Amino acid sequence: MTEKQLAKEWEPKIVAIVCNWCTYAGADLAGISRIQYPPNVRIIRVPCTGRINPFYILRALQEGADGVLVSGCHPGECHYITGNLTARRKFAALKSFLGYIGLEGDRTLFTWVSASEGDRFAQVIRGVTDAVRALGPARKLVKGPLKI
Amino acid sequence: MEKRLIKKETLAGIVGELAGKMRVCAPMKAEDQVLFRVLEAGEKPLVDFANTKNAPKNFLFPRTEMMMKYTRTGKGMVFAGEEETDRGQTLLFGVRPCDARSFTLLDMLFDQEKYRDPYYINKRKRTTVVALACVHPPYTTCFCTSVGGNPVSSEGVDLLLTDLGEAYLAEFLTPKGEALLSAFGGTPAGKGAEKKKEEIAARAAGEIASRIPAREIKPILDTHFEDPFWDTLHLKCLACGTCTYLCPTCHCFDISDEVKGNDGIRIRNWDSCMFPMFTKETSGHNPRPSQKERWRQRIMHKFRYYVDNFGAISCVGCGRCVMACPVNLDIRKVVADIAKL
Amino acid sequence: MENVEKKLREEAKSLLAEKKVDVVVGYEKGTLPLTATPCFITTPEEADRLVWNPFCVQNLAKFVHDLLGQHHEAQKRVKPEARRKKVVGVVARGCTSRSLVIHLQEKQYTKDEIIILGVPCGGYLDGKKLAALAGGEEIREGSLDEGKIVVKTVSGERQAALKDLLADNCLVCRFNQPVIADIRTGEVAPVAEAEKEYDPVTAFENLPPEARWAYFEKEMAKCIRCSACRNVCPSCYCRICFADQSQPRWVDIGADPSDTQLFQLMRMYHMVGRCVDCGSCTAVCPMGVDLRKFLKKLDKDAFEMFGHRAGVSLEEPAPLGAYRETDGEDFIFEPGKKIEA
Amino acid sequence: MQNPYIPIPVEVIKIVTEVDTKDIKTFRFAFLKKEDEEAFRYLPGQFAELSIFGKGESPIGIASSPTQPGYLEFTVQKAGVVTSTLHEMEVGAVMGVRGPLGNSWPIDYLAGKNIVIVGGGFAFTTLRSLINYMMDEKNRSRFGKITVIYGARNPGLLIYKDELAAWAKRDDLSLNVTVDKGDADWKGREGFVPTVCREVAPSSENAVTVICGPPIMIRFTLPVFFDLGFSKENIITSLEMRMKCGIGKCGRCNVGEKYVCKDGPVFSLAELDKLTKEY
Repeated sequence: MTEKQLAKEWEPKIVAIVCNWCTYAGADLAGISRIQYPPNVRIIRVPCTGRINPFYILRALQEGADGVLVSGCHPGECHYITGNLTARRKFAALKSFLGYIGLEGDRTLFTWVSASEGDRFAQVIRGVTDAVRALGPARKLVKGPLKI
Repeated sequence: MEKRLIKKETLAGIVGELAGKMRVCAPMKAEDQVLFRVLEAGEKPLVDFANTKNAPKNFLFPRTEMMMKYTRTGKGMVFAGEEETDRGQTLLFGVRPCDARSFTLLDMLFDQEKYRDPYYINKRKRTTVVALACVHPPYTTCFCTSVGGNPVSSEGVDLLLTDLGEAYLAEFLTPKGEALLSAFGGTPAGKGAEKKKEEIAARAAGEIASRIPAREIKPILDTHFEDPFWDTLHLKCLACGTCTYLCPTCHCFDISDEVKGNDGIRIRNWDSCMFPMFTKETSGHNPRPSQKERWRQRIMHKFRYYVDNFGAISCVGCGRCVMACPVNLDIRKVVADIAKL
Repeated sequence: MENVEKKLREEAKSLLAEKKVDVVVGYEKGTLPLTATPCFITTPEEADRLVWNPFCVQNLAKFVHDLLGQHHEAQKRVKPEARRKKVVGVVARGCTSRSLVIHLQEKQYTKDEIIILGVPCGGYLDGKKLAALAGGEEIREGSLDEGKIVVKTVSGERQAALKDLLADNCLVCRFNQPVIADIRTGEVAPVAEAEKEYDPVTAFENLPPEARWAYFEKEMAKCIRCSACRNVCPSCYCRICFADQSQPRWVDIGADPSDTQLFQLMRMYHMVGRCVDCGSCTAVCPMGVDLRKFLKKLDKDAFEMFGHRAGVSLEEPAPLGAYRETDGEDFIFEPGKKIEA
Repeated sequence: MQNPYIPIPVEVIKIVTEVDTKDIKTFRFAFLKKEDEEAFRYLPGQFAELSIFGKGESPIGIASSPTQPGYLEFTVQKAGVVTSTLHEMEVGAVMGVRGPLGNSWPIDYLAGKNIVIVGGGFAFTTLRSLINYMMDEKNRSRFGKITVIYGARNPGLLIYKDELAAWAKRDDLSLNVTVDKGDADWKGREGFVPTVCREVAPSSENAVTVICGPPIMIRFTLPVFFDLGFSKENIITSLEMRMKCGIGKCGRCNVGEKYVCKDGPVFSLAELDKLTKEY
């Protein structure tokens, strides 16, 4: 297969790390409501965005994710009161730092989706998939084939 | 043994030419450092330099080296093959005599009768060492003469080049060296050249500024395993691996696995006795629990155990660790202090 | 500076004589020209070894943390009634004092376990700039006299003004005096050009993303994973670093560049609001990786995003351990909104 | 050149959970290739690197005896990455074994002597190999009286329970099993291993003791054997150290100039006395 064909058939792989209480429920709602969204997202459920070690995001990129989405409760609505507020700082600094070393901004995305926002969840996934698709396959921080 | 004279200005060109025919590793400028690297065809190596920042052991015992491959099947991972060792001949140009000596020290360990290390030995067999003798010791921190070497030592060398002024005296010491005769060309060297080399050798040895009692401390180490000396020696040590990673004779390694998809490899990476994790057992117990024991291990290994096992000090006196230690924990001073115990 | 050094020795001497401290962590003359090295003084007589000059590079707070951490561990194995307090005296300039503040904020030890011998600081000599002055040759002798550095190498003598050889972080340092001190030993040192602190970061930010990535990739490719940067850093004190953990293994140590990139990225990211820009990591790196280029960005972000300067106030916790409801949200993805890199 | 780093492929054919806490299992492996089985010649006391691809290697003492052909057994406690993965494996899984490595219990030296075997807890594995080796009908006559003292913290932590029961019935072996603390069903002996050694008081006459167990047990057992008149040459033990290569190259397991992996793990106390105290 030529590179061109490969690129044509390429579909973005996106890892979404979402909190149990809001975004995961939001994704559920989107499902129950039969709202269509692209199948490019693999969801990992965590108790709270505050629990996410930023290394998860980097490792996902290293392992070949074309984009990583983190989503939790809207500020002020965290099940653990302030988990997402500390997370917000962590991710703000992380995103800025990754941008600084030259990683494309749309590779790492952060947002809030509440349990009642099934519609918004689908919208976010559509938006994220489009954004990552526009960037093409990830090249930076990606682990190459096993060789010395 | 064939001895030739090679015009000084032609040397870099000869090596550059060889780079088109085989894998040639040589000292090259890299930003503000001099490092060994593989030459592109026609690329001329440095011939006028002190010594490289990194030791050439990297070409026989790389920082990371593949040992074997495997693949995942329904039943688990299965062995898929050894590392392919045949990568053709390598010419290692511009090695200093101290670094060349390190190869003979590494041979003792990796080429032991009972367990021979195929990765090292295969690379060693395929590598021809072309050394540049030190007409003047490159650094004031050099102490090769204290550990059994000298500035024009030919141990571990296949072709030794000594700068006589207008020409290099080229001594083709081994069959591997002699294989380079036609490539290096030159004119037969006479007695005069040999005499000049001897003079240079004597002068260079005399110019070595650092002299340490490295050979004298073995009996002291034999009896001073428990000594208050070790209690404070290590205090400023950062437990980084700079000294061991730059050392031409340090050979400790770790084995680990890496997997991607259905493929996996087993690799070995440099490790360092300076790292806390080096000896930490799964249970959490660590027989060398603090930097004290780790420093003692480093000194004991180089100046006592290696002597016990192989009859040689595992140090070639290149001075890299002296210059690169971030906290100036100077091995020359440590050895001198031990001699006073 | 001479008066500072004299006063420092006197103060250290009396602290040790009066048994107010168990040890004073300071600097002494190194074994190489124009160097100083950390030292541990335990008796009044030894206090005369202490020096204070622009060759004092490393941030000594790291050693304070090590000493007290080990002491706390050892005390756990002692019966409660036999436990004793250890007091560490430390020679601290601005950045060192800020690291001590971070340790105190992060409850690594208490204020009564340290006595801070504050010294004014006009910056330290940058190893790379010094090497450049010497034309890459070994510095065989060196001197500092009236703000002038003179170095002697094999090919002759070269000189430069000290201020032209200071480390980049010192040139823009706003903390020429320690932020906290129990004893102050000197007058205010000249203030550097602090307003230019973030200029190189801004300049880098203005490069195209691909150029930034290329630079990051190039710098990380130099790293040999010796861990000197991590181990010298006063803010890096995790008992087991993520990079050393095996369950889970966060990052491999093999040949793939992404592993080293991730290791460095993550280590640096842990410095958000905790990096005091002491420059130790950059100074100790044996391969000359430009770590500061990246760390300074985190410093800038901590200040611009969260209004935090590392180690300035005992009350204010590190920014990633806190939050404000009004923290910025520009980075939050909204479908249809474009985010710039 | 034979590559000593390449593991031999084996298949898990049997798994026995040894203890109540379920964190110690005995794995039986069969060689996938007949020629590997023939080449794998070992003696009790040797170890091998269990090699799980993708995870790494772990040095484990061989628990089976060379007198039991056709398979290899290893008793493994779940602890690190490799052993945890191994514990999740099922019969039929393929993995690697690299060895045999290290020296062995000094069989020739033991021959013709009375043997006292002292084991504590899970460190009984290579002692079990030795017992089975000596008890084999072809070998039994080569050794004198065999006394075994084996202890664990509680009855649930005793390993090889079936074999212990079988040995108890033999009259050519004196078996003393003890637990630190028994439970309602325990009818055997209670007491620490050093105490039991003192009670059993084996004669030092033409005798060698082979001791393997946790450091604390060894520390308190040694004085008992000194009191019984055992010389340091006749007290033999096995050391443990973190290992990687297993062949004296990677540099971490040395005690003095000796490498535990290559020159050990079996040393007599007399030999250990000559080494630096770093274990």
